[in-house]
Amino acid sequence: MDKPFAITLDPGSSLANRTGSWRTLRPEYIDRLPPCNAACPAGENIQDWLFHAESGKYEKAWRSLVENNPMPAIMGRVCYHPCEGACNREQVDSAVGINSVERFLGDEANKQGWQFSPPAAATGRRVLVVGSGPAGLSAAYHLTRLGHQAVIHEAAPLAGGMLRFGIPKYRLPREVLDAEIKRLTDFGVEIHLQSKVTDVRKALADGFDAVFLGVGAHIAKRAYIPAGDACKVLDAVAVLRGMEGESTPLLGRKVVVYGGGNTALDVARTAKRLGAEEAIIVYRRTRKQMPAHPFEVEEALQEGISIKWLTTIKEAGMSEDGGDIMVEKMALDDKGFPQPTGEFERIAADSVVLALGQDADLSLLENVPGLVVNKGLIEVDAGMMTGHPGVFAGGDMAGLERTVTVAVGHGKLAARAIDAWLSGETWTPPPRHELATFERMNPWYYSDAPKTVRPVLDIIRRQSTFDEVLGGLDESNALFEARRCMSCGNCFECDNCYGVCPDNAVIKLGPGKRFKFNLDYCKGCGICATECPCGAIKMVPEEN
Amino acid sequence: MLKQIEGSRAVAEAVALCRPEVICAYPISPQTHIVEALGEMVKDGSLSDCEFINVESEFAAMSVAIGAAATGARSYTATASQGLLYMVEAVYNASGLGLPIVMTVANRAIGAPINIWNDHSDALSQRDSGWLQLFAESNQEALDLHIQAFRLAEELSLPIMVCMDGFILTHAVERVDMPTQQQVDAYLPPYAPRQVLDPAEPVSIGAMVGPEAFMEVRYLAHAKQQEALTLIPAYAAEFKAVFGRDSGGLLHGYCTAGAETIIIAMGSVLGTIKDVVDEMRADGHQIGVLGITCFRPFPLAAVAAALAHCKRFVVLEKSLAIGIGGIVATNVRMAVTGMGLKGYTVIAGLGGRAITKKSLHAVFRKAAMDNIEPVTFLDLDWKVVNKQLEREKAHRKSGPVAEALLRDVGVIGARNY
Amino acid sequence: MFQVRIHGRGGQGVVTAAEMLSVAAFNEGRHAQAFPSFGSERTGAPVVAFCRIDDRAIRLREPIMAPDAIIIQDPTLLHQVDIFAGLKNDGYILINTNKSFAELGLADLASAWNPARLCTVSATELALKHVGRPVPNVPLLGGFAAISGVIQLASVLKAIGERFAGKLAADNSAAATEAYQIVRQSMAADSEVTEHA
Amino acid sequence: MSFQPVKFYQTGTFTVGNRLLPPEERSVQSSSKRFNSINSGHRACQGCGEALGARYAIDAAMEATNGQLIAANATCCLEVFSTPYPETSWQIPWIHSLFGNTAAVATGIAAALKVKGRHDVRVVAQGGDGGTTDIGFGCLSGMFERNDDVLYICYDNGGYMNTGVQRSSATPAAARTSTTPAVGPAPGNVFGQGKFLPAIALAHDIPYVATATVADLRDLEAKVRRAMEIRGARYLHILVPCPLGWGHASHDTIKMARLAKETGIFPVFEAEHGEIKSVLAIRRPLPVEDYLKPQKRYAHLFGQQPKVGVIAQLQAQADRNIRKYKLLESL
Repeated sequence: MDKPFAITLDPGSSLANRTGSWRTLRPEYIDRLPPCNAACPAGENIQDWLFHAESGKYEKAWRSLVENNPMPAIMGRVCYHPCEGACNREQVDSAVGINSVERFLGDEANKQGWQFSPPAAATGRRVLVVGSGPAGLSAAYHLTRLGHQAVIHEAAPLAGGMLRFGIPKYRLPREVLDAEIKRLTDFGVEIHLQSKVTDVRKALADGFDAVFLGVGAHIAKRAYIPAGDACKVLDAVAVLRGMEGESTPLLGRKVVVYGGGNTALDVARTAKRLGAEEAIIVYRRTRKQMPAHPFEVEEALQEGISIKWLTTIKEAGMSEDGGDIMVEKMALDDKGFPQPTGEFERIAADSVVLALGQDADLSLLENVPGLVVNKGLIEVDAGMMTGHPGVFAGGDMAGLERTVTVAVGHGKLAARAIDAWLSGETWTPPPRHELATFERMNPWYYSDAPKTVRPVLDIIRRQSTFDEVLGGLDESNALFEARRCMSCGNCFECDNCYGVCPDNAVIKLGPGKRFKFNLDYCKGCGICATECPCGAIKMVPEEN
Repeated sequence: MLKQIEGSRAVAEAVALCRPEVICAYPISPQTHIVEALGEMVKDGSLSDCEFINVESEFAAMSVAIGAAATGARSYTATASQGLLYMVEAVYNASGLGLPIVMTVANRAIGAPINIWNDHSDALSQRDSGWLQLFAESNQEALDLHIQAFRLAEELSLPIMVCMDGFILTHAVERVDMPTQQQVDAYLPPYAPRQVLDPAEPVSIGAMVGPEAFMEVRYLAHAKQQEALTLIPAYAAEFKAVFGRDSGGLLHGYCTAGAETIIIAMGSVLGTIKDVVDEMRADGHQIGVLGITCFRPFPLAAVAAALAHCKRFVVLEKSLAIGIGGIVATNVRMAVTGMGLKGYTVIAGLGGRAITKKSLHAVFRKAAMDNIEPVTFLDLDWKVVNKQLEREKAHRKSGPVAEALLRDVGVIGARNY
Repeated sequence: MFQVRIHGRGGQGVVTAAEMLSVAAFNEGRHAQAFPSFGSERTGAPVVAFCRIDDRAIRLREPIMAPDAIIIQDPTLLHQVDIFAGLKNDGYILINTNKSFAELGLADLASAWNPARLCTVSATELALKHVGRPVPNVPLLGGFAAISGVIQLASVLKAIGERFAGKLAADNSAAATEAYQIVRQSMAADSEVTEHA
Repeated sequence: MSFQPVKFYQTGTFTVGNRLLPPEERSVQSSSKRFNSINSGHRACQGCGEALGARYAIDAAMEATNGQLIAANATCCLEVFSTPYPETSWQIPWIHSLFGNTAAVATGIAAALKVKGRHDVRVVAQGGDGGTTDIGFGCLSGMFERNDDVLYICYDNGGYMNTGVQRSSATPAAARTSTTPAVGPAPGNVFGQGKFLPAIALAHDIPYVATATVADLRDLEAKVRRAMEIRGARYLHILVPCPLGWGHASHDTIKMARLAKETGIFPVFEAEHGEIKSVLAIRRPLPVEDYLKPQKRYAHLFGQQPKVGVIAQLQAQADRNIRKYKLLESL
């Protein structure tokens, strides 16, 4: 139309006015390290696999998961999930049930028969992996992905190491263990059972380009307890391993377990399931000081295990009528150390099981030059390499933090280091983003959704059978749980920045492509940064 | 068709013939009969495709008209006096935005003191508002001017006030020739707006214009009104062709040929003046009349030409620019600058004071002998005025003026006979 | 030009009367101008309306100060306002009353004018009789046609027909017609009186 | 209603978009095809709440009317920063007439559209709190009373910000403005009866009255959508914080609106034919201090010796809202 001069204007013509020149602060999209990822000993990218799980893409989620950890079904049961301890959601309502979702994905993979994506092109390099525990399996898996031939030698008749011989069925059903090991062998991991490696140097000589040691720690620590014949004294390792043999160990009607770690609890709970009327744990410190995980202590107590804190065993089965032990009460001194009180007591006991920790069997390492052993542990560098070039180690034999997850992490780390070493480089860990702390978040945008409680097996069956105690999530509540993730520190395309910009200065790039700022018009008000739920936008000063 | 009807009714019927689409009504004397009549026509369906809106103030009336006109609807309203002043902000806005609204102003005095009777103070207060202003001499001309006004306004994209004397015309029942719908349709094409609010072609109307362009906007409004000076006579000529009547135009001369004295005035008083002039001519006076129909734009050249051969002019006006004198006179004087004419201003009929032949005879005869003040107040009661002036000299607290004067003249004195 | 001034009170149809008078004249092909005394008078207050009748276009806009006829719709106004002001020497007066000028105490005053042009008619009673409402204005128009002869009764009746519909028109016509006859008769009577004097 | 929590616990209903939502449940603002009715390049302050509120509301109205929309705009910040010659930010047919007549101008537009049979084209009028609650109130009330087919949107930032932060009848008690400075024995704005226009609109019994804030986008959009389903006079009152006038950081604009709602200072509700149908319940109840402290216009309450009395009065006002509108329970 032939418009009147000046008072009537063409639509949208203000685009000619570049208000970006007003800006003194510039918004930038950043990625921060989610606390769950940071806390995972196995270095899982938890947020990433939850992201896929949120939209019901379980296989995609599982594949993301197994890039770092080949055993989700096992992890989802036996991991003590430090990720959940670090989860920012704890400060909104309760931590995301990461472990339960992981288990759901693992079980789903077994149900659907998903296989690993094919490995990289074969390099022709062969790596000897000693031991088929979590560290060994993990190392072998990652080496295989990288195109190397991983060959596991396992002394025992069955693969799995402590997964099989240390963890009771009621926590890790064997069909789950077997399924995930089978997937690994299907993937190309060689496992030679009942073939104990006795000499590492020899092995290196027979055409292996590198070695990873993951023999674990199977030798029970002993403590001197004067004992008579009336009372059996056994060790936890033997008892738990015995559970995998043809005949289960004979512990009698009254069982005393000595120690305060998870193993002590495993034994006590096993004893109960074997039919013991009484299973008593004797521990010289307080409940607070127990190394065992509180939730396991709780479960044990539920199952009727009794625990004597601040108590030591003085002697076993020495009295005339036998079948008992003598214990002494302890008291904490001002430094918090237990001191004898001189108060004694006798407790009926058919057997005493010592669960005082384990040592690694390092006999196969004799006369390997450069290799340093310190307090029963092999010293390794940041890449898990021992003092002897090409010999790497991980798992219980290489550290005091002895959990399945740590072992899996060692295996992965070692595999990457071995890969680098094989190509004449030294492995350096990738740079880490700054941590996505809760203060950087805007939790308003997350609606309230408390953690889903996993079903727990009823108490009677827990005391009598080895059925799995903790149930899994079904699809609906696994999805629910996954969607509780707040995606700390990383854009999840909620469109907030795009929506809240008063100057339409945010460009939406489409699904999966995130956003970018239109600096021609962004005035730098910072609303986008303040209103970003997960703290993925940072305001930085404009250089002049 | 000839009809003997009230002026308000005549205007209402003429407006209806122009097919208005939005009419805003707010009551104020003496305009009320016009919108009452239109409201009735819309309600009984005789005026269809028209929204009649009872608004809550004159300010709203003009604002509704602005919105409607900007959306391409032919819009009309009517007001007077205080009502016009109350809508002033919107009055300026309508012309500033170039919206062709037609508004009847039933001329009435402005208070205080409150006064419902006729004079031209209300319309003339808006002489610089950017609106065109046409003044009707009779009811016939009033209704004719409305028909021309819609066409002019829409052609120029400028609003127009059609001014008619309150009561004297609005309430007078006399003969008018009411055109037919066919005639009006032949003369007045449908409204084709220069700018319109339409989702199909979005524009922003009413931008903030700074120093860099404001003067240009204002000049263009001025240029538009200059353009109107040629359009108005042209449309009046076309009107005559269609309706067979002389109506509108810029000026109407009467007995100006060979006149030494020319009386200049606007509106209905011209009739009385013409009767007086006839009688004075009969007595041998060389006197004539110049009626100004178009006050805005002010036809400077036409006025100068009309006065080219006289010796003196007398502007008789129903308005007072307090502190200087006449408003119309000031405009006329600008037109005759340098022509060496004697000019007199006669302020008459303020607040409905009757303008009688008797008084006009007297003042015109004196003027013809150059025997009046440059600014003369017709039929002013000097006795009362002087009394009040003395009173005010005498006492600081002399009290309210209007009430004092009424006491002095006696209430009956406020009557018209 | 013939100029009429009508006096009455707000609500008595004074303005309507002036308007209908102008319409009657218009119906005779003449020019007429009717207008009220521009005021804000309310019901009951004294009201004045005017009507000019001429054979050529009327330009004059001043109030009527020297009327040719005065119609008084309400005798109670007689002593309140200067009601006969400006009436021409040969002017007409028509008053709505059942009394005579003498009875109204206007004898002296009436002597200033031609007695043949002074008349009273009880218009309110006629209105009540025919229309059923005390509206004297229409019958008075019939009376005015009779006394002045400025307009024909037919024109008045036509104006009534244009103003009112159906029965109301008929009733008002009847009232106007009877008023017309009454005035005619009394005028005839007066002329006899003068002849035999 | 579609802004009721959908079962996406990660972001629930609170973010602008959500990749997990079905398209029909997504907000207008999350769409890359949104209208941007008020375009980039406008001259609003950094972090302007009014610019945000206007785009939220008008985009939603455009969506609801398939782009068949005409807007009348009162004189206000929005008008000045959006249409300085030679540029306009508006992408829709838009007219600015005066400060106090916007409702009437909109009535005129609606009347013209009705006469021309354009029932598909709808009309919105918009203005600031001054142009709505003060100088434009007469025309607005007239529009309500006649029930003209107009949606009037008031962007309430509690003062005449355009002219330099003077007091309006919507300025909250105790707030500092240029005409209610923080000096003397009773600093800041008076504690009057208040003039809460939504309540006055309710008294007109018009078909639809609602309040909203720029902190609850989905709620705001749903209300615009609802309003556009209705014919007749409708009123939407949107709280739009003003960094300049309130004296808060430019990045806290939305946060301020959220705090106003969560403290009960500003009740968010929806009413039809004079009857309140629903309220947006307070989600995380907070004391008014949390809202007042970040704003310089209340700084005088938190000096050496905090004005506990005044703060208590403001808390009482918030508590009254919470009781009156049942803000702790969703209807």
